[in-house]
Amino acid sequence: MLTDIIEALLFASGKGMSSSEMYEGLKHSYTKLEIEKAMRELKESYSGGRGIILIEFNDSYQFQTNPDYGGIISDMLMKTKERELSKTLLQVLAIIAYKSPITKQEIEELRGTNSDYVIQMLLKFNLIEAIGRKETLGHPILYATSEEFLKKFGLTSLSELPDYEELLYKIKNNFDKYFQKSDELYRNRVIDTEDTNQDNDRAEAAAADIDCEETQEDDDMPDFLLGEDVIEVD
Amino acid sequence: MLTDIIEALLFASGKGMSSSEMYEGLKHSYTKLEIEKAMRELKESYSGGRGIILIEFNDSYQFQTNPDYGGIISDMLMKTKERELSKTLLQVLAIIAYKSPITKQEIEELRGTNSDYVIQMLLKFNLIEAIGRKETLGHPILYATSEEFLKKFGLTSLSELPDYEELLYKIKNNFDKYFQKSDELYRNRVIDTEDTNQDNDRAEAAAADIDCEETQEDDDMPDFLLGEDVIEVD
Amino acid sequence: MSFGNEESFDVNCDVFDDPVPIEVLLEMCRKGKVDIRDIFVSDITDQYIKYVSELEVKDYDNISSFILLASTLLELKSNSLLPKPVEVDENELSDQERFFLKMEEYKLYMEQTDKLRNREILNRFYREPVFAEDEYRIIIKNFDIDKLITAFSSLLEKAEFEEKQEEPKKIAKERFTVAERIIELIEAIRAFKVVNFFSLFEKDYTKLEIINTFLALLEILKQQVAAAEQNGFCGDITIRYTPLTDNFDTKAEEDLLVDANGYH
Repeated sequence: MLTDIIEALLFASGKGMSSSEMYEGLKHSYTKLEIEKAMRELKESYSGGRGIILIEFNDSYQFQTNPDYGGIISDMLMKTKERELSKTLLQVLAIIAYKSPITKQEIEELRGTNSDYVIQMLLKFNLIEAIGRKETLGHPILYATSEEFLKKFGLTSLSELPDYEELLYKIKNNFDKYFQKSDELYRNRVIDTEDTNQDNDRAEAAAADIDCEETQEDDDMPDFLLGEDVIEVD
Repeated sequence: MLTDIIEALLFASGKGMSSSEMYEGLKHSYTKLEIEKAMRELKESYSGGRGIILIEFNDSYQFQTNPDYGGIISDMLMKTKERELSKTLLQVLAIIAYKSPITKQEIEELRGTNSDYVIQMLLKFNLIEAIGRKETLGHPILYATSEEFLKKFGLTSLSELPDYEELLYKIKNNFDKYFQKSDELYRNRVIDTEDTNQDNDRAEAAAADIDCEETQEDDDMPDFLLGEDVIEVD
Repeated sequence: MSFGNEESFDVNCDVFDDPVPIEVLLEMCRKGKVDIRDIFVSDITDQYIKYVSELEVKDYDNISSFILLASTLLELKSNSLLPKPVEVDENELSDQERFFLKMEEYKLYMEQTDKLRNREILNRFYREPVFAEDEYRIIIKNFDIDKLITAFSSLLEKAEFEEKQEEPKKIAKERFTVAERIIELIEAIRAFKVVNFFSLFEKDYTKLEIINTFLALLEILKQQVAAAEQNGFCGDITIRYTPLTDNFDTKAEEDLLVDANGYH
């Protein structure tokens, strides 16, 4: 049965699997329509109060434990419980989620303070990722939220973010005005993905790049941020 | 619901979990009887043709993918690497192509080195297959190239191999002298196909047979490395 | 089991969790019920400057960003008290307008942060993928009949050469490389389950062969295909197959296939 096969695939995959991947692998035996129908059935049966649920994000599917039992599971299987994200991390995450793709410098301009540490932490937690470089002087890295972000906040896509349309409209029509340097609106940006290594660990690549970027930018930075080193995470 | 909690626990745990571990973690809220009942229910629902099944071993429970879908799962999820056939594999393949049907021991005598691994690889790649057993002491398996071999090399039959007649002539004249032990010409061999299981996965059967054969031959061999000392092909 | 994240969130993030200057300012507006655009007709600027002057100096970089905002506030406030210049470029925003927009935008993000907090899911668990990152299937490509023939011819030539040799000569060359020895050894260990080290040599063994075999044995132990124990000082070494940890296949395949590189 197709639902059984997909159930086995998703279970074995561990990671999220998109319906197009699924289709690609099964197209010799099943039609796209059949696959979609089976996915819906599977999602239906893995829902509600069950211990395993099937979550959907960015048109990908993945099995996950029901968060309702998260407490009891970590009590029994883990040494520690997961803690909430700190306020600062969540704040910057919100900025990136609504304004992405965005560079570190733009985040810093908005926050009025150095944001290396926060960006590194978010990269480390896999909640954001480097998705390319801005086509501007110095080619700074552009960040956006990751699939892990969607999963952590139970979103199937960014458009499910609270007040998404409304905020996007405001950002485009009001707030982008004060950003003299932002020559283009965020959503319509030309992204140069060529020299971002997508295959390697993005977080690490980006983290390493932060250093380089910083050296380049040193000249443009206010004095008090000059030569600012990356803050050590202990 | 207790079955939901256990479902979540087993899923998150990954490894097996015993009912006593389960009991230890849940005893504040549930009785042993209730837990055992829930386990039975869960086992019942994860059975049959489903993609995920709940297996029990040594009083431990574990989710695993249904082995029935093992093939499709590894095809779709396992990464692949492309390689060219190595010189070693090509040589053994050529020996088999030109001299088939041929036994492992004959290949080893020709090459002067243990060829178990190479033969297993060629079987695994489906380029050769066991076509029967030689009517001689120990009934060793006879190998020949497969349909897959012809397809991959773009041949319609073995006689399309370049200079087949000439090469064969050379082989007869050189190798049969060299091959003092070979009592018959290859092409005129009596093949006993009866006890080769053609229905099962040939590669696996043959691979398994290699082990048996080796054990059989052990008595005749002063050392398992016999045949090592002829020539090195390089 | 895998956590939602490879990194658990159990890291002390609170160290850098002090509010940034703009957040302090927005909080003052909220508490004083002052609209952002009325900020310069209120006493928020004074409040903020007082706050900054009383800040405990923990971190100079942090302090400087507070001071920067304070000076911006003072400058904008003093400008707002002066009569406005008559001519302003239509397309250029005034510094004050730019400041308001930024404050308003930040305020919006702060509100969204609270909404995101409500959606945050803790303690999600996923399964590890069945196939590890370093596992792979090998697909053979580029089947070339010429290579097949060349490989075979080289074998033929070698055999003819052997044929011509009247007396078999002692071959000084090592009879096997470490890589070959590893594969042979693994085959032997898998077949016999227990193998003695001394039995791995024939009567005419050379020093190099012992070294190669020993190196091969070390590699096998490292790969956890087998376990070894020595029977007393200078005694034979018993090599025991450990099937549970044997994951040599893919690596050995790779080794065997790698020798394609020398062949063109």
